[in-house]
Amino acid sequence: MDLIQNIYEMTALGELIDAPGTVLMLAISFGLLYLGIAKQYEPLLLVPIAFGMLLANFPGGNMSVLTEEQIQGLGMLDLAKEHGIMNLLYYALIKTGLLPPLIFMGVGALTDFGPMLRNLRLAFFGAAAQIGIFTVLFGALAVGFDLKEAASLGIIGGADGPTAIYTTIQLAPHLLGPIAIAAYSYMALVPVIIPLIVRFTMTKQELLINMKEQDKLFPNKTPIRNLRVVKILFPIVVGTIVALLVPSSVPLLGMLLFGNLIKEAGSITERLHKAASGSIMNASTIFLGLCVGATMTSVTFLNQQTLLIILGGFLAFAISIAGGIGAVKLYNLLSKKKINPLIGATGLSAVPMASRVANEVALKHDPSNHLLQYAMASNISGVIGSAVAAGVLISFLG
Amino acid sequence: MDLIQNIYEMTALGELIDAPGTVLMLAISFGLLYLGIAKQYEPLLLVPIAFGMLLANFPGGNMSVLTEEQIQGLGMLDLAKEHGIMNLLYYALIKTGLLPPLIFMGVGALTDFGPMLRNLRLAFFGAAAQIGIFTVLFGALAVGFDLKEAASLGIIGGADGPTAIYTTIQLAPHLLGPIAIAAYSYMALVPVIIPLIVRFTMTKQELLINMKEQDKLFPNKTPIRNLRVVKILFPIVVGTIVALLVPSSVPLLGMLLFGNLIKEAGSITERLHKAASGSIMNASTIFLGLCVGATMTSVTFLNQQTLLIILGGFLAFAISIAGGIGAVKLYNLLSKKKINPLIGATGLSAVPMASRVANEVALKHDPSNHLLQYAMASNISGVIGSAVAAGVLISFLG
Amino acid sequence: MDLIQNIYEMTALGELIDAPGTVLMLAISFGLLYLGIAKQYEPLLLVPIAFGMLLANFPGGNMSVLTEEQIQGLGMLDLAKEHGIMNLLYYALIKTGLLPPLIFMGVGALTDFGPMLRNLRLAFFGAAAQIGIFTVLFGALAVGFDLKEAASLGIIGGADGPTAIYTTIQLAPHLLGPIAIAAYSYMALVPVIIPLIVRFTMTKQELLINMKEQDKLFPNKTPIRNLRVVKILFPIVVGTIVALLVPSSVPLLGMLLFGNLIKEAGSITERLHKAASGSIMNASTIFLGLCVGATMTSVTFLNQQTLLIILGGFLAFAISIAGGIGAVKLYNLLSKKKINPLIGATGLSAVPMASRVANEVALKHDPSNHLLQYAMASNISGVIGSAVAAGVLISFLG
Amino acid sequence: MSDPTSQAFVILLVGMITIFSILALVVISGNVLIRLVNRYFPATPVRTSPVLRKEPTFSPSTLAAIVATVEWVTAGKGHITSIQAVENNK
Amino acid sequence: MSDPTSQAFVILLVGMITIFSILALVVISGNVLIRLVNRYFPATPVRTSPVLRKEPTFSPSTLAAIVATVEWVTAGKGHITSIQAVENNK
Amino acid sequence: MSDPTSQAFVILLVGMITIFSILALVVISGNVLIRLVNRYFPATPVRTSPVLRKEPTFSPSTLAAIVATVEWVTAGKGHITSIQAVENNK
Ligand code: NA
Ligand code: NA
Ligand code: NA
Repeated sequence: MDLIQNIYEMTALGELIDAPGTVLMLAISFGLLYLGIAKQYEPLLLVPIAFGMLLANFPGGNMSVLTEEQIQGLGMLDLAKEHGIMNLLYYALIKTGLLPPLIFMGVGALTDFGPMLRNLRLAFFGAAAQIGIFTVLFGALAVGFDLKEAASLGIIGGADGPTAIYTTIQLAPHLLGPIAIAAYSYMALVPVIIPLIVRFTMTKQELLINMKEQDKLFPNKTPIRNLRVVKILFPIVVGTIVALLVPSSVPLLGMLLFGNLIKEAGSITERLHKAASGSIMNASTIFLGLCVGATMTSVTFLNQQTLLIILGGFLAFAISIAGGIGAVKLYNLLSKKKINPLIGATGLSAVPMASRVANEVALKHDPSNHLLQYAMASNISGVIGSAVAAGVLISFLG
Repeated sequence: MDLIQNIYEMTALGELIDAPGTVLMLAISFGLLYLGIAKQYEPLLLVPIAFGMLLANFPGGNMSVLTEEQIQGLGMLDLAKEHGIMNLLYYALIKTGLLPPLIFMGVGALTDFGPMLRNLRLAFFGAAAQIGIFTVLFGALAVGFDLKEAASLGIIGGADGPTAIYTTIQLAPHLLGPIAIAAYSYMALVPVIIPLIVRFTMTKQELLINMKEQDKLFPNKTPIRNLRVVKILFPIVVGTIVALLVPSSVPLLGMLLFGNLIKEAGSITERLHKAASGSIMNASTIFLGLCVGATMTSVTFLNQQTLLIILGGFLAFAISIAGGIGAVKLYNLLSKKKINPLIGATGLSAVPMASRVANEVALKHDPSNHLLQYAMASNISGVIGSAVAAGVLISFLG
Repeated sequence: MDLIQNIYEMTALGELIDAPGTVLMLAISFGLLYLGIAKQYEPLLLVPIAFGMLLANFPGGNMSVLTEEQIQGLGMLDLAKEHGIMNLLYYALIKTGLLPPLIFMGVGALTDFGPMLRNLRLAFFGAAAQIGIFTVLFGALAVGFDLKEAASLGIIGGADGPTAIYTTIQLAPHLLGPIAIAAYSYMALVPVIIPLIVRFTMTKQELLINMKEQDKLFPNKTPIRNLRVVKILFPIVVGTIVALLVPSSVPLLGMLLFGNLIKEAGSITERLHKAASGSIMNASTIFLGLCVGATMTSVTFLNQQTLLIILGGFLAFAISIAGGIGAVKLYNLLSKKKINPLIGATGLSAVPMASRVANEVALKHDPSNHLLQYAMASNISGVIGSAVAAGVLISFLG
Repeated sequence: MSDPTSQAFVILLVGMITIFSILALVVISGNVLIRLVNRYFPATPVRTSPVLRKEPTFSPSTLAAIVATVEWVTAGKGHITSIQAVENNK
Repeated sequence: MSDPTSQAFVILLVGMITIFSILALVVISGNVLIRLVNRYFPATPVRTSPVLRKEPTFSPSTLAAIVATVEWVTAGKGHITSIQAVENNK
Repeated sequence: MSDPTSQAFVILLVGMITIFSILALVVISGNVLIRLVNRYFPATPVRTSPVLRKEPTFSPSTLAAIVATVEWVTAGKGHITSIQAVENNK
């Protein structure tokens, strides 16, 4: 009898029976694994998040992330000893805000600003498509979130994973799990969301606007005679502007532009580029995913807030896309040279998926209307846009 | 005169004369380097361990790991300042229990569960071959180890380096050096130990049992129609079972199965797989090896306990192998379809060396008796077996 | 009005106006980026240093490294929360002295001791060419540096980046920025400095000394029959000697020799070699560069000390080169077999640039006088020489 | 609670029972898994890519066109702008 | 300072104004940059290496000779002794 | 102990003596090493693998058979199950 008691106490069965929510959490993590692996929704993040969630929801495993109140006063060594490696990784790498900037360095090292430089004007629409971030603020306040939580919810509308996570760590770390999942899920759902919003906001005529023909009708772009030099100077110049005007976005944008600089500097910094876009970024992605997943236990996840975040996140996405489309329509009212409003839709970011989807939508209406390279311009600028938005939010509320 | 005094004080010569044991430690580290490089005994671990030992045994170098009592109360920064980078690495990465799970993630990312899935039944013998872990407990208690130390000694019989190190960190960190060396040395000596035990426990007739012929005589395995899907679901299912029943083994097995999942998920998580099996695992191996080596100074290493650990480790290995063989013999008594007891011998793990050796032994007696793929089944399941054993030990004694 | 006030407070414009030195710092970082990218002066270090400097000089970005007094008492988590990720990285990786040894491990993993082993005698001149380190001490004391600062300044004459940084971290961390920049800049300027010193110290006749002909005239070298075994044993033997005599140089030289050992051990430790020379080294270089750059704000950098360090660093380089040349001249007085004094000039290290330059200079005077392989011998030994010098300085003053 | 030796005996029993139970469960659930997969996801014969299923939004030909365009835009740099580039570049 | 909703309104205004300003500056400075580069660094037609300019101390032929010698000395190991090896090994 | 300048003088002396001694020892021990290796491990003429000596347990042909079998079992995935795979996969 004693022996069986011993065995039973060692297992997590007792805890499972006490906390039936855990079973639901397991089901959710299985669902996320299905979405990540079978449906290929942002698998690089959703698979680690889902597995981290799976591991975290067996209490005896010591693999769930505790709140700052629960670990208060512990140094790193004691933290690991008492609460295991997930808390060590979370508090050393995530809570300190380290990994999102490191991942942004990798994103920068993989980003080609070429399409944006070739159609710089379109970058402007990366601003309009951040409107969802701020409008959702009001709704979130109305349903009971406080301002910091509302801002973290709104940033989902920036359609940029590391930015959303970085902002949430600074403003409302207790919501990290649902916000990360909403952000990555909706980014993966961009092939569904953009066509949906487009159907309600764009006319057939607008969908047929052909960017290349407009370029031929109104040729006014400055040709770039030495793209390599421009690409090297661009991150330095942008870095200086951003650092001057929104210093609080520097940890994100500064690292993005540094990553881009060591890419564009070419073979002389190839070693650094390899580390930034390879080992550092990949390891950071693993640890970020596992730790974000490990923050979600039934206590922290199974509540009304999570549902509201899922709903609010969708609204933020939808409003951002509509905002981008609206801005192009406004421009078209004032200009002879027309722009396809799909270029505005891609301004929310979700690079490069949004551009592909916009291109796809355009081709459906006119098989010769390839606007991918134009879409990439506003698409990439949307990354800068939401990082600036994050900087503003953190600067006001952090 | 003063100048010479100055020079003399700077060198480690004085300390060498005061502590003649150091010379012996140098000799041991040279010996380990010889085994690692010339004899190729687990060089990936033994070379860093030996070099860490070499560096640690010159007191002025500040490269030896101190006990927790000696560093008590120091934060990471002060620890590095006062006691050097080896203590920083040891207390940040090893003592926190971080590196063994990270290495296990890499092991999982390199493990193919295919052979085990094709002969699932044989996985059962990975359980029997853990018996050495627990039987050595009694002997260790008898010669004066306390229960935690005895458990750390016993886990050597699990024939799995990261598992042994993880368990020892949790239960008896002061024995980390000798236990790690014993574990890796005996794993390297598997080509000697398995034939030795086989000679005393198996008959010629048993050695000639041909698994493929038995398979033809008694065909009853379910064919696998979609190996890829099974391989993706397997780590998730196993992870859930283990987490439910032995949560304390989750840091090890959870990471192993996560590593395996990102391998089997294919190209969509290729970046994560590359990091887990490449940069993270390799860097972890370097730091683990150097730090384990740096724990061994003449004071901590040159004593009777070390000799008893070397002896007890061998016994644990031997009993585990014999246990696996015995379990197969028992099975053969009850079943018409016979299994070659070498399949039991490989259950202790030491993947994939043990399987190769078992195959080699079988081929010596019958050049057509290729049983490698069968041996791999129990061999891989032995990794799970010893990680579960570690979980039980930590749960009871940790 | 309020809105504009809000925006203005968020920007760094106010701070810029208050601290006009910041504008100069931006100009300096642009200059360093120009040197690093366009002029290819040590781009792997200068580009991250310059970008780190750029990011650090916008106060609101929280990206500049603070002094130990300013962060006193904070643990890692609070440090990151209050002072951002650069301070976290700096205090966790740089201030603890961790990264220079890790980079040295990578340097060792990329170093081939072959040329040195083939001309071991020439290694001796790697000692003479460290004289600049110590002679500059006196000048530095004379202009007002204290002894620790003077030693950090002097070590620039060792012409080895990680060694200079490691020593400065231990002795005078407040001077880290200018010393790192001076060290890497002068290493990049070796193609200018060596010919300059050679012009003032060597005769035409000396420049024409042909090493290969001397080898034919006085053949006395022991042939190496098994280079592979020698190369494996060499780092072990040298490690033992150094650890015994200058234990304080072990963190640097021990890691260098460990890196070399896992290179020479061949395929059995290939995984470790890959990590040491790849992901670990490259990531360390990025973080070292960014953090060193982030230590330089107008307050810490724009002062007389920086100018004196720039000047003193040049003197240290020049004296080291002249010392190496002088030692060869002295040798030539006593020996029939002559050595080209350029071999002495390369003893300061700056591997392998110095060797290439020396070879270039020799070829200019005699197009058949290829002395590259001879130069590499003293060149590599100069790395050991300056690391030993660092050990002596730290042992006396640390 | 008790003397070390009897505690060791309890550990021996609990340990071996647990290991056998876990591996038994692994064997059983593995077999169930194989049968379920055999029934519901039988072999998909010709398949070069290891990925389970493609995002259905893009037809292969369109995808090829997009990839080609992207390569042209980025002057053949291969990886385009973000993590997701990996997805369709295989 | 004020109630959350009006604070949210300020954030909305400041946020969108800032984003528009920053991206406007990015567009403007990008265009200025392109014009400046077009004027002062016009295209360098034939160029295989992505590096801006080579260290002028070495003539290409000498460089080739050095590299060949180094490879001979190091028995074709490729990377020679230090970080700098990368510079001339491209 | 003493004024900085005279301390600097001691450091100069100790430093240069130490560096010379160390490098002298490196030169001497290196030469001894070369002679010892020449005597006890003279050149092993034809050798493509950089590894000193193979684990003697496996004959090369058997090894090839094993490797082939493993590759077959794992459907040519190359790396098999663990770190040790590297050893014989070179
Ligand atoms: Na965005
Ligand atoms: Na085992
Ligand atoms: Na030097």
